[in-house]
Amino acid sequence: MTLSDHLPVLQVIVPLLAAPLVILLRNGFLAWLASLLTSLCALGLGSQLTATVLAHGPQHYHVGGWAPPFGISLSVDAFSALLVLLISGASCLALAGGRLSLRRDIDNRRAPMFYGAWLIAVAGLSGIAVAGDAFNVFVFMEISSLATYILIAGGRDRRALSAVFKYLIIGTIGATFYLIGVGFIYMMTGTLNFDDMAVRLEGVIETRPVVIAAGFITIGLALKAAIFPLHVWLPRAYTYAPNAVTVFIAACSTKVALYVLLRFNFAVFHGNLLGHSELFSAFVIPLALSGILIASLVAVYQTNLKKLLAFSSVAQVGYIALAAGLTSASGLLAAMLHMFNHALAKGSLFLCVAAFALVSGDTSLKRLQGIGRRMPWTMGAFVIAGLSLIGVPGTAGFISKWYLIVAALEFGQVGFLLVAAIVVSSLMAVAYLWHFVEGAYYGTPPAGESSPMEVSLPLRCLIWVAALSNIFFGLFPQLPLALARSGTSALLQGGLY
Amino acid sequence: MSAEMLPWILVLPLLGALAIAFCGRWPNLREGISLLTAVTLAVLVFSQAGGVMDGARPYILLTEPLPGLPIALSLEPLGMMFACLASFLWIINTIYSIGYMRGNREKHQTRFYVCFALAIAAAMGVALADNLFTLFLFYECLTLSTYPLVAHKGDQKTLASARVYLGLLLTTSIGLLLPAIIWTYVTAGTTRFTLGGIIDGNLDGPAIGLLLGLFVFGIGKAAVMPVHRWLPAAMVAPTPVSALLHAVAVVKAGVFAVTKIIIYIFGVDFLFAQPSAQWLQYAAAFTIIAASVVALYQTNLKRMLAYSTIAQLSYVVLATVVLKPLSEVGAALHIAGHAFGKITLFFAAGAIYTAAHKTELSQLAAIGRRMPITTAAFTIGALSMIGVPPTVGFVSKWFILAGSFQAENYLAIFTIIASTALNAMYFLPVVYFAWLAPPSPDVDMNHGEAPWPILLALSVTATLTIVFFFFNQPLIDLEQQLVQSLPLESRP
Amino acid sequence: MKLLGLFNYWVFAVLLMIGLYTLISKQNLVKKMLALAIFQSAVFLFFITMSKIEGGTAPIFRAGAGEQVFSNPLPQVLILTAIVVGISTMALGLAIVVRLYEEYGTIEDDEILAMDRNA
Amino acid sequence: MITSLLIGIFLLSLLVVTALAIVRASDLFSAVMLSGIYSLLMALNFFLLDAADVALTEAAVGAGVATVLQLAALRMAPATEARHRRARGLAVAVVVVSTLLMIYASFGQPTLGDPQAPPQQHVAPWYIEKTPELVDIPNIVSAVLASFRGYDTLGEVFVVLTAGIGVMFLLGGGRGKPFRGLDSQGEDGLQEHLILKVVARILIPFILLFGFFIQFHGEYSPGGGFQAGALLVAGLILYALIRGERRALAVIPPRVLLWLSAGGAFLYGSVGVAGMLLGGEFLNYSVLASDSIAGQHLGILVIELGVGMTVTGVLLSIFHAFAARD
Repeated sequence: MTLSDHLPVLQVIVPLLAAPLVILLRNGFLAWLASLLTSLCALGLGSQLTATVLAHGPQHYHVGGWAPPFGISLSVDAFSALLVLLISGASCLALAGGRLSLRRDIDNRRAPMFYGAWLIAVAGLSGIAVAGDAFNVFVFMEISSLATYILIAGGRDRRALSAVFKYLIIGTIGATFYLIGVGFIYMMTGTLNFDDMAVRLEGVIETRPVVIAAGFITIGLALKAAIFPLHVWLPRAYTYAPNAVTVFIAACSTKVALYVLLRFNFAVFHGNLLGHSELFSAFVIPLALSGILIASLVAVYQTNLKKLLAFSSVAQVGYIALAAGLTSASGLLAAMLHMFNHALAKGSLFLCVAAFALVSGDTSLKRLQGIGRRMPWTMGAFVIAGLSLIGVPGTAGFISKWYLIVAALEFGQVGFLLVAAIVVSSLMAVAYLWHFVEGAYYGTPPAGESSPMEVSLPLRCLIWVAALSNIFFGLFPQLPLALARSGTSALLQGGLY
Repeated sequence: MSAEMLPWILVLPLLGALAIAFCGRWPNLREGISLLTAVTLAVLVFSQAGGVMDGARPYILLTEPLPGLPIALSLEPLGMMFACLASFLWIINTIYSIGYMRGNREKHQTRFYVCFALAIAAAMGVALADNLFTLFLFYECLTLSTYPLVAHKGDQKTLASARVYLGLLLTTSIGLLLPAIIWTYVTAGTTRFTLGGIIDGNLDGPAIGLLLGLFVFGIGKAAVMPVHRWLPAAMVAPTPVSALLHAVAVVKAGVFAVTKIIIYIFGVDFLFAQPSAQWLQYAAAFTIIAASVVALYQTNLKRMLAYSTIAQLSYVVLATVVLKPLSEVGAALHIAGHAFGKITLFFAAGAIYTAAHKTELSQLAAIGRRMPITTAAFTIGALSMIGVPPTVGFVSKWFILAGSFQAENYLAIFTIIASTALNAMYFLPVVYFAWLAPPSPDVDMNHGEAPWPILLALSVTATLTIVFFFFNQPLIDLEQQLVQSLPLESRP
Repeated sequence: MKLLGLFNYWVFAVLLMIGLYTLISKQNLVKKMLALAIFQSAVFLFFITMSKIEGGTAPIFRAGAGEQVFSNPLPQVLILTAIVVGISTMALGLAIVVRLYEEYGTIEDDEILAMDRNA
Repeated sequence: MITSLLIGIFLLSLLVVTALAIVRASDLFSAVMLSGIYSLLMALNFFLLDAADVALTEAAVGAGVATVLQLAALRMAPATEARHRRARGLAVAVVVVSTLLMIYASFGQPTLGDPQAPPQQHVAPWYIEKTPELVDIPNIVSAVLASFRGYDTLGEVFVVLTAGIGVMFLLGGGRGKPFRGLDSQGEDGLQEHLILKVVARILIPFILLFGFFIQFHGEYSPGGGFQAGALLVAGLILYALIRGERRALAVIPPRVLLWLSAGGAFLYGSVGVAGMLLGGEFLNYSVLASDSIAGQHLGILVIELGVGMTVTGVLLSIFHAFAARD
């Protein structure tokens, strides 16, 4: 076997096996450097994997040499590749951009543990993205969840602890629900492999347990993905986590849960459960809609920038869920695109927030008054990424909103209503972002803090690269489009593995 | 003269903005760069005009982010005129700005010049847009880049107004214009500006009227009532901003877009035959009359000008929906003609503010004695608004009226005549007051004219307002192409 | 007889919901962790029930035992992993509880929430 | 047949009663003790259901490790639950409806022990049939765990490692106090209790020995790295209780525990990488030796060792981290 055959598993084990080595280091800087290099390596592997998938179609890997359904197989299609890119990219961005911020939050002695957990989180999330086995997804979900709890608990504010405890409880409930669902399917099919499941479910006559399984899996993953109203853990967890951690998890962690949700519902249930589309739509669309509207509204009234953006994330997850809830090819396309584009926008935004916090020490809107004049470069990048979040044309956010609207219009009578909701919530996004931007540019800075004070040049460059990528993918969206197209068709055709 | 030049029209002011940002520490250099950029841009734009007159329609595809929705630039007569207008007036406005900003010791001047250059770049993008999507893109850029200019002062009152400005423009564009574009795209499969329109055969009945409504009210910058509120709100901006942007670039981008959509998306003939589209002329007529009446009651000079602008913008809309070739030419001419007159008026208002710190109409008594040049320019601008020869305002009104007679559209004729009377009613007293009223004792009169850049700028525009009355043939020729290229049966 | 054969699944459902209810309604954090354990162990029972075969034995070959019927090894393997995951979550959760107590001086969720609100 | 079913039903009912008792107990110490009993009952049930490995693990983990951890946590926090008399109508409704739904769905499920159920038809028979031929160890559970689904087990080891990292990160001497014993007297442990001392002295070697037996005999009988680790830790914790924390640490310093934890996980991964380097897939043990069966044996031995190391290291670190807090 050549190295490129091993790409799917390397994506997981490179960060995974680097973690135990990192925790043995005694120096925070070295641990950070090792994590960054490992993440860059993962990003390189991810790009290679993406190229391979786009060129040669889905990749399969039989761990241990055992063929599925007996052994565990890894399956990477374009959708998985998209996720892998997001995860490794977000990790690189957050680590590279969050060096100073992390040094402030995590004391040097505990830093190796922290970075070890970081790498395990990267590996866990990637492991979910490439998995082809339902139970394996559970294992890696737990790895990534435990690691993420650690990362969030690193926040300096004591509220990080209460937030993470809530997240732990809800995350465990979610994962356990998922496991129950897998159990029910196993009971009716005898298999754990996604592809095998899809095939064998066709022959199942008694569908009551399967419906229950679909319910458990969907609710469990909706908990993890923070679909409204199951989002209660998210705002506080994002707010009180260390700033660099927020950059990382906001960009990719809920998306991985959504990924599994879509994988299960479309690759496994879609063709096999009578009326599954209607049920799924009926369940997801109302939740997604209310999430979009209510979370956006709540965001308008926030007084802490991180919390504001966290509620915006709940709304954005709503968009993705809404797109998926349309249960059409164009809807799935929009969902995948929005995963990518929202990760770009939110990653950049939270990176700017981390930079603000470095200067002002706090992320409350009050403390950030006038920050736009003190940090014009960072603020400029924030505005660009914010435009992408709103969905202004020319930015990446517009591309996915466009596809979402097109998909909604195809949905029939309700479509117009959905479009109206999307438009209204985009306007609310303007409102909540402007709530901050206006104060940042025109507010009076807190006493004694009016002199300009930008962050270091490399960090500024990184922030601008992140912000400009929002424009770049708004004008040249070929890469995410190709991935989403190929991912959609793979998901709907089934029989992928 | 090639299509490859088109992107440079956008890139040039962007580069200018960047250079200005970097030179913020050296005011002279910064303003030199501003001026240089403006001049270079104007040269670049005017160099394209000859080709367009000869019938060239350069086109360039920049990128195609979504299938069927390219970002592309092209030039046609209407856009050519708008680009020429905005780029030329930018030069004059830059000179004026230098005088105004220094004279009033405004803060954050670098931000001002940067955003100004960005706004011009966006306006150029609107002028050059080859399809609705591209138009929308630059339309939004224009809104966003002018927000910092409107909010320039940064106090609570200004911010509140700026919020109205931004809120109204973004809400209408995202809430109405974007859905209209999507609807167009979904029904017609394209959003490209095409002669004769792209709607014909894809949509009919009341839906046409609805779509038209989405477009007209979605383009909040055209300020058709009731989406006009942002314009008076925007008057909190420094006067150069009101002058160039809210008399020329931004508002004209609005009516320009409406005109372009009616001509190239709906198609004049198609729309003429649609009863469901008739409501628009009533809306425009109402806006003209109502805004004029409101202007009568204003006590603040700039606000009065703002309401006058609202009325004048609807002239363009009305002229367009008369849907006759002559009136389309008139609409195009009015875009230009009103620009010269209104920028002169704003320049004069700014000059008075700079020299005498007066903003209210009641304070203007006998100001003509202290500031004769300014007041003279103001008078010329006012006459152009009313449409008195020899000012350019007369020419455009003539064409609009001619078109209305052609269409036997008595509503339009009546509206134009009535509003001319109203215009006279609110402008002439101010002129009279400024020249002839006795100075009131409690008003400070210890001031002279404004700084020379201001005077220079307003003299130039006032002169042009008159010159254009005599030498308007090239412009008419250019816009005649609009008519000639219209389908035959609607020719006079 | 058939009904008795489903009894295990009913107990699974009841235990699961006892755990879930406690998680939602109890405020004490240690109690929540105990409830989480009950909640997860219900799932263990669910899987192990699936693995049982009538007349089977534990899936270990014994020399000279002749023809044997083995219960299903796969759910057992899965649950071995799940138990380990459960104890890991328990350890981490308890560590957080300890830190919470150090920071807030209480392990009642509502009291902590109240302190957060006032902060 | 019917007898075992009835015993099962009795035990399960007991389980429900215990669970309710845990929920109702307001004294947290008794709740913890009850949950230990709950785990033992659960283990008993597993044993009845032919799951010997799972029963052993549940007993070691649920009744052993978890109880120790809970007690350690309670040592630092109030041991009684505050009284809340708030009826949660919505929660009750949700819970009752879900229970009924699941019971309703259960009528579509195969009954207990049904040999025709899909799980007994599809993948599992292949494991039973092929294990002697492909892996050749008697314990099929070990074969599936270590080889057929070895990747999951790798994940499991990393879950344990992550928990260890987390506890060390959260409690890792944040206040920098010296380690002390579980009792309040400090470093001398429970030395003065003669009976305890004697019993422990006798017990500890046996526990450790049994742990090592399970570690290396897991392929033949129930057990393996995880259970072995748990048992070793139980022995060492007993030692720490008796001799005091500081002396226990002198036997195995924290840094060594860290190396043990990280090393075990890395060892496991290295076996997988070795498979890749020798031309197979990740975690393919067959290529480790010239003979594929021998390769499987070698691979399983090494990865079980890795599991044992990590579990021992992590559990001891966790215990020390908790004990160090005061």
